Amino acid sequence: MKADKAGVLTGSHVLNGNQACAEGALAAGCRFLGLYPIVPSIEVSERFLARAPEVGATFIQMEDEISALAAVLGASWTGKKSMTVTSGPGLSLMMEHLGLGIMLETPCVIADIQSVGPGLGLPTHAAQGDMMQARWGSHGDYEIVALAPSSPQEMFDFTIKAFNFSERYRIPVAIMSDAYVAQLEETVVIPPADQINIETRRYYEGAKDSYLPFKRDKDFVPPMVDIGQGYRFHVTGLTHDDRGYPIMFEECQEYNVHPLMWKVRNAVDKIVEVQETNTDDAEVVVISYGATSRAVLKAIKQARESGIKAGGLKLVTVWPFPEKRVTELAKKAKAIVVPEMNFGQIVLEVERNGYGEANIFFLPHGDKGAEYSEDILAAIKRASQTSEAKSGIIEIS
Amino acid sequence: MMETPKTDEKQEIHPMENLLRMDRMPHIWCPTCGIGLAVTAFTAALEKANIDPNTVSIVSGIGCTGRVAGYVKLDSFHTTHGRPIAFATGIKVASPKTKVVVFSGDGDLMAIGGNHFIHAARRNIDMLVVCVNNFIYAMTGGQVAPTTPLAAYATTSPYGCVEPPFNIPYLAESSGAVYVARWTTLHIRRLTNSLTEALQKTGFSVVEAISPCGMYYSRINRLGDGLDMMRFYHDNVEIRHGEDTKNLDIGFQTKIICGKFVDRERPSYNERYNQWLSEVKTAGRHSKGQKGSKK
Amino acid sequence: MNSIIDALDKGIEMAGIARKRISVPSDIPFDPDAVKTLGVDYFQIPRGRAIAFGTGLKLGNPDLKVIPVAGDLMTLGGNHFVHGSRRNMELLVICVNNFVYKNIGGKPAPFTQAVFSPYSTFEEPFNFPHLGNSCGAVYTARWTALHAEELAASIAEALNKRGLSMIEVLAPGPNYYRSIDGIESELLQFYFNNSVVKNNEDPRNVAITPDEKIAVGKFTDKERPTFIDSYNVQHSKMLGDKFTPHGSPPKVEKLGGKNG
Amino acid sequence: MKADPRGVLTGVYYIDGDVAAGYGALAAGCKFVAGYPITPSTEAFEAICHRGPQVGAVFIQMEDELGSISAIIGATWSGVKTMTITSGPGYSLMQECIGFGAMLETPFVLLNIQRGGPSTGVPTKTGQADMMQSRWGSHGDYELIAIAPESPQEMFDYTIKAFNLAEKYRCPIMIMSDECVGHMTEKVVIPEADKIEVEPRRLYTGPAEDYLPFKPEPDLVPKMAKAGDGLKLYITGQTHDERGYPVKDAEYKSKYGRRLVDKIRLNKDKIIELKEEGTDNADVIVVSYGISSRVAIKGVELAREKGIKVGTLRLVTVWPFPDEKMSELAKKAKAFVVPEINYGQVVYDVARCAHGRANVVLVPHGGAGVHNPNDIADAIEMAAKEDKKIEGLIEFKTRLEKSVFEGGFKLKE
Repeated sequence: MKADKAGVLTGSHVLNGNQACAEGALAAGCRFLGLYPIVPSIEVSERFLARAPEVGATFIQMEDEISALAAVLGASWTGKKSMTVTSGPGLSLMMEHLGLGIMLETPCVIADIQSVGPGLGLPTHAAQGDMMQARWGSHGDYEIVALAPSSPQEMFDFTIKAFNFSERYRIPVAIMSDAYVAQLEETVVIPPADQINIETRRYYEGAKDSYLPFKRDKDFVPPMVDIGQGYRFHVTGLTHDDRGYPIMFEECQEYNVHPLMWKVRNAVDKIVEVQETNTDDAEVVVISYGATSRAVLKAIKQARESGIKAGGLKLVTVWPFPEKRVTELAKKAKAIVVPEMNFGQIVLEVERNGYGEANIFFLPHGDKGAEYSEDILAAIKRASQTSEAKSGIIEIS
Repeated sequence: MMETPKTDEKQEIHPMENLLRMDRMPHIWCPTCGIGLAVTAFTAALEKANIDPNTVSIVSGIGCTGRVAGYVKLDSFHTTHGRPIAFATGIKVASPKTKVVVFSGDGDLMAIGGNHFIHAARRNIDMLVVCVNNFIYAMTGGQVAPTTPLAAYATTSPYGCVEPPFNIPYLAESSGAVYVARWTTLHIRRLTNSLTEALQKTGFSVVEAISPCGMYYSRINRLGDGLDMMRFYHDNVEIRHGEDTKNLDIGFQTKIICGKFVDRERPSYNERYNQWLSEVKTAGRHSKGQKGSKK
Repeated sequence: MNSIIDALDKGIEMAGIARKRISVPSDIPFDPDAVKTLGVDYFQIPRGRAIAFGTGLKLGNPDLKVIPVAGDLMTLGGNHFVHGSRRNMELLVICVNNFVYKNIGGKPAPFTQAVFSPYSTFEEPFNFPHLGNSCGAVYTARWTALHAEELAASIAEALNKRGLSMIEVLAPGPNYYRSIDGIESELLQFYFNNSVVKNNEDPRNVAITPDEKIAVGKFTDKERPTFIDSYNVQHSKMLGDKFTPHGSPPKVEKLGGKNG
Repeated sequence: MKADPRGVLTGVYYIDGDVAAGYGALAAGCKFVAGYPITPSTEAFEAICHRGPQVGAVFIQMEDELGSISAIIGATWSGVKTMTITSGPGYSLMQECIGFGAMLETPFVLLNIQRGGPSTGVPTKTGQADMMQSRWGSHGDYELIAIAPESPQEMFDYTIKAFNLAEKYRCPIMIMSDECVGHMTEKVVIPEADKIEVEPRRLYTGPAEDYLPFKPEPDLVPKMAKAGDGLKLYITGQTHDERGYPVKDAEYKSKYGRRLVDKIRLNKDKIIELKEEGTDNADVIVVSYGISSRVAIKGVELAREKGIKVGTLRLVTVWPFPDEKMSELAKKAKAFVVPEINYGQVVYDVARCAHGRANVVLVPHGGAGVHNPNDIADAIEMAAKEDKKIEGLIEFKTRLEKSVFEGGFKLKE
């Protein structure tokens, strides 16, 4: 389906990442924002609020992030595409309801503008320290789709993508941006509405009395209905059967929860997206995502100029992790460099999928935040010069 | 309005069958528990208030009363502990025509959900909150609740409760609720009437339904079974409509004052929102936000 | 140094409590120098958890005097506030109300175009003294940040109360949850000019409304057993000698200097 | 230092794991417990409510889990040892303050009795699906220690150990138990107080003016202080320098934030505790923790009966993860079999450290029950027979999965 014109501000605009995220949400058809203001994500809400009256979207500022996500889940069941936006501390508070969203299979989008943690950290500085949290932060087993934009344009594009994934698979989707991209002002081109593809909610169309809220289709995704249509369905966060009724024994747990993994794991090939630069002949591959991939592009160019065969793999979807592609590259390349604005998160996944085939160098959070192409260049040089095979992650201080 | 279910004449039909999930019966509540009575009162009120059940969403949290959503044949949500009001707020704001009911227990709404309770009351979100108060956390096995009377026993107050309980009507009124009533589950008709009134009201309405808990509260405190509790209510409840909410404290086995205490008008959240919407639309404030400006 | 910290400084001095006994958990970042001058232990904790954190401090060491300074209009921490009041935990809660009111006393406030108003402007804030009172706080008062003397006197008085005391301080600012340094003086002055002292007014009547002047003053001053009192009484009754009461009985200290 | 006899209930008991953990906490000198009832952890809190007032420990039932954890962090800074108790959903709520506790380098113990998830899941039955959450659940970078006991006796012993580790490394310690162990009733021997080693708090004793709350000792752990000692503490959850003052530049993140992870990573060898059996010449090594390691015993026995050389490695401390040990074993063994009550969590770290040298087989279980030992035995057999190196996790299809999805299974009404 094509996007609803009301929310699409077609044209070329200078926007920062946060504003682009709000525009992306509106273009994707998001009509409800549950929010609690937190630096550095406030501009998303501000933009959304300012545009809401003309688009016909609603919002509510709740008393905390816990209730913000709870309200988003409630709103999603009314048939409105819904999102919330936050930063690290807020994401931590949302963890319980992320689990509820998984269990109720409620489509929604959570935009996380990462800043330095833990605790209160440095609220205005960019970091990528919540990447593992998005995947593992809620209790119990779940799978999530997480996208990492690296520019305001991508904030716009990926937000639309996020809504599409969430509707397609009936899951909460995380946009893992950071304070750097969020504050960055660049030109964002918003295409006409008829050029934006929108995934519509997959509604149940059968008879009212035979509706089963969790009856899965072949992709393990159950079709949904809105409230107020006379289906009078029941959903629960407890382990449940197709009817949504709680049944608490081990067979039902298997029946209920295992498909929650499968609906993402089996669709990995459809979800995973990467962007590659010069990886065909690369000896050193730099794997990055989000803001760091900007500096990586620069470093790769410089490395090539100085004669090192460097290439880059940018993760568009960090979760699910592009396991196969990373393994392929590890086999071809001599070394992999992973720069991250944290002290080692996604690099662990790279190590796991590298199978000891290539040396793995990790470049942790540096002094310069996202702008550390020189450090990356140095890391590439060192990686290309190390000839002996080493096991484990080699950390560059 | 409601379809009459086609059945065999010989089969006995529950009078509330079209509002209850009969395929889930029997329910999990213990004998002598009062939650079932509160549900009966609610379904009766729903019929009495003449509301199309298809437009009603019911949200529950966790706990014994949290299971209500699973037994009522409406669009029903069983959510996380303490957050049904927040979840319901999302529904009401996104879909203003839906009638939202939150049906949960004292521990769920007043302890972990206290913040959402006071904030929803302040915002005056149009919803009916039915708080079944059994003075204890029963689902987890009898822990002290913020409603447990002073000196009453519970498993996490083995030497007697040391914290004074909430006066729920007073808290509801001070945070902005427009309709506040309290009944015990003995007062089934009055409870039904209050629920009917509250359903027809626009704004944040709170009905506290005091219920016996024969399995934990009465057992731990040696107060007899549910019937003894009902007798206690019969002998010790005083009905005082319009009583000042600050006089409604409940002590351990003391007099309980019931009645309708608050019935007032305040603009609801949706009304305020719509007013704001028309203001900004006329003022054209929204154009300001389109600049890519930073603070 | 801003006026709230100033008032705290004066209030502690007037209360005659050794400064080393005082802990201030807050979700508002204080300036390190200000804390040094205050001479207290300061904790900047996650948003909304000042009262819960203070509860732990107090129960861990009952000799401490704990002053949670709750910013953010107590949105996240509302639950801790109502439960702390109910328990009557011995805390002095300073509730910094940075709501930007559109109209006061029938007049429009000078600064309504908040960048991001704490609540979207169409919402109403709590009547905090009423809320606190209804849950059982033993002392409630409200001042604007410009009522320096009155605020300090209130702090001194409340510090010597046993139980949860609550002082609401109107300190409007465009900076939502960042710092209390960002007080918008023009707006604050407007609030100050449009306030009227109504000591001992029923807290029910002190909601801030568009048409009336802001009621400031002390609204509640009562006595109730604190959590620790009830805890000790109940457990002594049940356990007898097996139970050692928690904390020492309240003692009166001499007027102390800044560093106790 | 020896334990204070007041808190030690010396004797032989027949109690469940929850209660044993509660007694362990009191024996370790815990003086403040804030909790909130949540199945299946409530018994531990109840035990403390019952015994606490008799041994000088204070308890409070807070309004929610956010309140509980904030209160215990506060109480720790007032100078006492503290603990809170929860399960899955409560654990999710606590995440913000766990990171905060790590940032403040606050020693406290968090007992998580895991249950079936996600969301409300199966409250009364077991699960091990919060393991990754205990490592990654809060935002930002931090490291902490997680212990997985497998019996009520261990619940007692490792609760004491947890308190000791907390004081030693000034960091939050997670006891990642589960409903099975929590509700398992077994013999628990509580020794005399003078046989229990207790780590005292590393309190600063020098002059007040010189105190720097975050100045590291040689082992990277700073000395602790408490409120009310006139030290004019300035403690913030923001990124801070040695004085505790917030810093504004990103460079401090690498300078000061770094130590939070390094103090655990560099002391790893001293922290990690493993139980290893027959790994020297094993073809297949079963890696497990918590209740799964007890179930695995039977599976290993069955496999050994078939003549397969099986070794076992039990992770007593799951985090920090024994990277080097695992890599070493991967060089020797053909495969790892990892039974855990989730759909793959710790197995990812096993696979990571295997570096492609050994195959990794996951034996999943969704929760609400424990593994069928026959599944573990079959998985071991399958792994032993496989001579090729296989990329990616091998997920063993359990009997449960087959019966639910392939056996024409119908859920009961």
